[in-house]
Amino acid sequence: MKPLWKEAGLTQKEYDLLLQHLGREPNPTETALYGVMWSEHCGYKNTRPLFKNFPTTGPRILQGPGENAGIVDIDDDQVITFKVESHNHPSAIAPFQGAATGVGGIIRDILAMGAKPIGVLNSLHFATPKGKGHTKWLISEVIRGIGDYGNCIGIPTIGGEVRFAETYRGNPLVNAMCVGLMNKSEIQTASAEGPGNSLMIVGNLTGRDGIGGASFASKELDETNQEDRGAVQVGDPFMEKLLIDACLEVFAKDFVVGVQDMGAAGIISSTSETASKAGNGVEIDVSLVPTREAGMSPAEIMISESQERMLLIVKQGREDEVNAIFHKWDLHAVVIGNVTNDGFLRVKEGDVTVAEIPAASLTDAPIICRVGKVPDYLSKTQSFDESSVSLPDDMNATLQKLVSSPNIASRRWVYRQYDHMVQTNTVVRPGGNTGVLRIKGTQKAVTFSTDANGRYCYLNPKEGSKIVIAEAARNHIASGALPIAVTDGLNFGNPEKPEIFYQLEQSILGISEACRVLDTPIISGNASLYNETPDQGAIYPTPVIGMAGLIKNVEHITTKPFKRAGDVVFQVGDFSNEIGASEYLEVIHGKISGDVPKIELALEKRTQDFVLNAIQKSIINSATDIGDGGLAIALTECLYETKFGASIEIPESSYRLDALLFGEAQSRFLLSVAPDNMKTFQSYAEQSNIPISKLGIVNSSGNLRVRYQGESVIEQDVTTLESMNEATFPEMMR
Amino acid sequence: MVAYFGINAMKFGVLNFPGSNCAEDCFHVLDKVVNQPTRYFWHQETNTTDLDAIVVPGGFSYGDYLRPGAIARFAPAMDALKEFVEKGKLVIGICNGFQILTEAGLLPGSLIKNKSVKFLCQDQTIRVENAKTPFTQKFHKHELLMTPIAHNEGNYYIDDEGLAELEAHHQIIFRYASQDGTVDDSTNPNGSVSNIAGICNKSFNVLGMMPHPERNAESLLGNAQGIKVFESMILSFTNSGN
Amino acid sequence: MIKASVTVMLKKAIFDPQGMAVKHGLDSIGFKNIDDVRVGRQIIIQIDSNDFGHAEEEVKEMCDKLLANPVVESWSHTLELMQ
Amino acid sequence: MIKASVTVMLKKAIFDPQGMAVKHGLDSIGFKNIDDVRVGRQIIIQIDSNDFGHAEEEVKEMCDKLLANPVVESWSHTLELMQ
Ligand SMILES: Nc1ncnc2c1ncn2[C@@H]1O[C@H](COP(=O)(O)OP(=O)(O)O)[C@@H](O)[C@H]1O
Ligand SMILES: [Mg+2]
Repeated sequence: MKPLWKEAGLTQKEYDLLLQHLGREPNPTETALYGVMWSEHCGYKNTRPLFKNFPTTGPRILQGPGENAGIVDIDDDQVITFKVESHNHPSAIAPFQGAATGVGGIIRDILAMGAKPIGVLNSLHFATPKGKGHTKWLISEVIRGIGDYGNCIGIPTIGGEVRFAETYRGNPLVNAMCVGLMNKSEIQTASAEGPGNSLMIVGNLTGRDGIGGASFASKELDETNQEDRGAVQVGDPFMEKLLIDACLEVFAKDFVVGVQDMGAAGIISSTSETASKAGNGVEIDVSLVPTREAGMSPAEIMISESQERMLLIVKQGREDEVNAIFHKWDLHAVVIGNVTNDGFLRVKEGDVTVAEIPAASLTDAPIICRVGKVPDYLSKTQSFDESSVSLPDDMNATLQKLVSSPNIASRRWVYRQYDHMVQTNTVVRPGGNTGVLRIKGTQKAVTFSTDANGRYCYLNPKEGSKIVIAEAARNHIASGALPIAVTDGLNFGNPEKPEIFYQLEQSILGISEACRVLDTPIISGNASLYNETPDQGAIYPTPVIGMAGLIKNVEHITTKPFKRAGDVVFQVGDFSNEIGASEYLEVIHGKISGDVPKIELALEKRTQDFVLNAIQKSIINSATDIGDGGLAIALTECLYETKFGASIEIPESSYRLDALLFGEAQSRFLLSVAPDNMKTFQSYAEQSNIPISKLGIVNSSGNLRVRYQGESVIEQDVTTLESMNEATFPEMMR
Repeated sequence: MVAYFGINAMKFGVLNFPGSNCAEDCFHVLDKVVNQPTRYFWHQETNTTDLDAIVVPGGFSYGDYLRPGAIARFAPAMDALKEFVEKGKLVIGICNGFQILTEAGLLPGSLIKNKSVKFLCQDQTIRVENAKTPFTQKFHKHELLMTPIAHNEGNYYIDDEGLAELEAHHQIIFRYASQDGTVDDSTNPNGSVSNIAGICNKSFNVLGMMPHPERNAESLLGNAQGIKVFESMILSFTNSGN
Repeated sequence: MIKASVTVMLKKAIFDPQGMAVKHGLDSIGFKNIDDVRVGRQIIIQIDSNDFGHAEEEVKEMCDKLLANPVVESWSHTLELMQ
Repeated sequence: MIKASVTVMLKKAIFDPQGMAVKHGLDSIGFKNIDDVRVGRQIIIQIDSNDFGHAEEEVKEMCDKLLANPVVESWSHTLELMQ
């Protein structure tokens, strides 16, 4: 028989360390508590050493990683707080419930900061559905789950992404991000201050559901996990809505000194984290915890992941007042223990002590230092010869195919299932460059996005990751916002494999460098490792980047669609001859290969500053970045939902035509400018030393015409392109 | 009657159930956009004497568990609301509010699952069918407005007899339409009988509608056409000599 | 303890979008011989009582008041003793 | 024609928030003696066949493939002949 500590997922080395911490043998309850707290999901054993690279400070950053979410100053005494979180494994086996509880979980992190949640986003990665099978069901259930939770709770889903690649067939990615808004004075911390203060549990009853969720997330998915059913729970958005309303009402009083949501590993994790943060201890009596079922063991109560619960650390003597407020919302708030000054986490069942552990040892999981190894596939993909790819005969057909390909097609089918307008702040809805929320009572707006590009990061973990950050920032710039901070969701395979660890390490280095240059510090994040299946191996390395931006004056909000016939269309940035790693290469030529386009971060930053300044000078009528599918796709996107057309002439060059049309050269934007402002714009570009090209004119023809070297290369009716773009999802999901 | 900014203003109550997540949005429009004195009317409350009109907002009262509006209708505030209606005062139910009013029997018919079986959130053109009500007098007949919808159960059902009665009494207030004003199956987003988006009771002091006029009451959010619903209510209050 | 099983369905005359969606789903995975599908709710209630007569009345009242909307739904129920 | 009645419920070990809310609702309108409520789906399928053995198999397949998610839900069914 396996020793208990092995059952609990600990290694021999970890067990030895545990013995040192305790100075004795642990009892079974203690072993179980260490097991969950030292799992990858709670302990970040593999990733913590790498996080040192992240830039996490800046003049606007009031809180970096380490709290439930980071905090960014947005002036006028207001702050925003946000974080991304994964729920990949639960969503793989119970997509509706898994996705719903993923949304619920990240909302509680934001609530725990003291903020009112004002928006949610999501980043979803699937394989394309084949026929009527499992994948189609999975996609529709995940989306229904996200919608169901967000809609019911009344937080708008203002953005996100859905990306497709075969690599996610057995292991889809479901990441959710939540954003909150509050005044500086309202910030809460996850800290158990003040010995004698009470620990109160609020919200749902504690049940056996979700036991072992944290360690479940730290395993590869295989057949036997299908039995890990306890790890799946049903979300209760109504309860969470009450929890938000009640908590915000309590926070407004001066009763609470610390708050922590109960996510992975429930009570044990929230109590030990708050205790060790404050350098205090806690004593909990499990018999006081309101449970849903009889006969739960102390360990079960401590590690249960029942949803919609929070831990409040309440000033001694204020417990009744706190309870009265919760009662008004049909909830209870129950004292389950108190803060002590001896640094121990002591669990009692009535009078009997069942566990006694130094609190700090639980939250300080032993770090594992690994060494990476360059994966073999890279030498093959990097030596890919672009000249072996022949030019398509018909660029019109190529454009049509791209417009309707799953990664480029309209996502309306998805976001119309999400209430994206509740709270009446959504100025730019899903489908734009970013989700834009006005802030009532001010002139300000904030912008949010999630971005990932698994294929780029697979083909070049470091440079690909830089591009994901740069691309995210471009979306904010195009919206008229200054990018201010980042949250990262690291979705990777099994880090115990050196090739995977290499991807992880390189990706983090790339992210760090890009965030440093673009001045977008990392304020929070999440890591989901072990995204592998026995059949398919590891997923693409997929860092998901959640970004926030700030618009000081709502008049600067800028959107994609062309606004007026006669406006002049400009490309900011240079063309290149690259087609490697592009959407075009995959969709049209069936090749996932080559290197990612070159990115020069200093140029990127200068280009972004230039575009934002031009927008703030009010001389830009529309703006978008040039990304997946290149210039041609960007042009189509500026024409959708308008009655306009455009007549475009691509400047002479020595580059391949497919690279000019569909290549993904970096650091580019597509803008339209009123004729009256053209001179100002051009001279401003010259002053700033930023390359721009005048591409053509917006007209009212309803056609997209592109010419190169005197010849028509694209001539398309916009209505046709738009209906193809809109048809893909409804057809795929029918 | 309350004096507000020097004029006689209409005092609004926004009925707040647990889970009514559009209550704040309605409050914002009433308080900040049309500048009327406004307060929340808590589901446990029963005193409406200070109120001139009540908004039953959208959202998911009691999570919409079981059936939208099913549990909400038993709240103490609902008895008070019925008396309020009997006194002839104005009540508007938006989205979940509409569902609650039908469950409570204050409006005929019922709202069932959308034809598509999916939640639907989008801009939607609606056509004003009756511009002579206290809720629509600032519109003209057949005026088109682009008003967001966001619902799972917005498919209005009433039997043929009930429909004939609604028609006979001009109780159909809004219908789903296309941008050029066509009203037919192709412009019906959710399967509602006769494209119905909003109806009144026989005495025209209770309106229920699925679209959200509070979401298009400010031009920054798209358009401000929805504001006329609230302005109509205020106008009718002023005209009634208050 | 009595277990009441209440089934609430949309009235026959009313088009059932959920039923339609399930029928379509079944059809698309190869079940072609299906004439009609209707989807309703099943509510299982444990009543702390052993008096069937009383339970029967209570369940009727629950259905009329809360569990079903008589405008669009009909309901049926069964009672059984639990151990 | 065979009528299949399928009941899909959340598994016993899984918390059912809907059932909880209905229990509260019933409580608030005066039904105090209720121990537990669970809410599930009832799916009524008309199968164009008179072969019970075959229908039985089909229904099982429908449940496993489409009507229930075995990770969180369990199902039961009855068949009866329709006239
Ligand atoms: N990839 C990452 N980048 C930056 N910060 C991270 C990352 N992963 C985790 N963190 C930070 O580590 C802390 C613990 O994360 P997590 O366990 O996910 O928090 P919670 O339990 O609140 O959900 C948080 O402050 C989080 O922001
Ligand atoms: Mg947390």
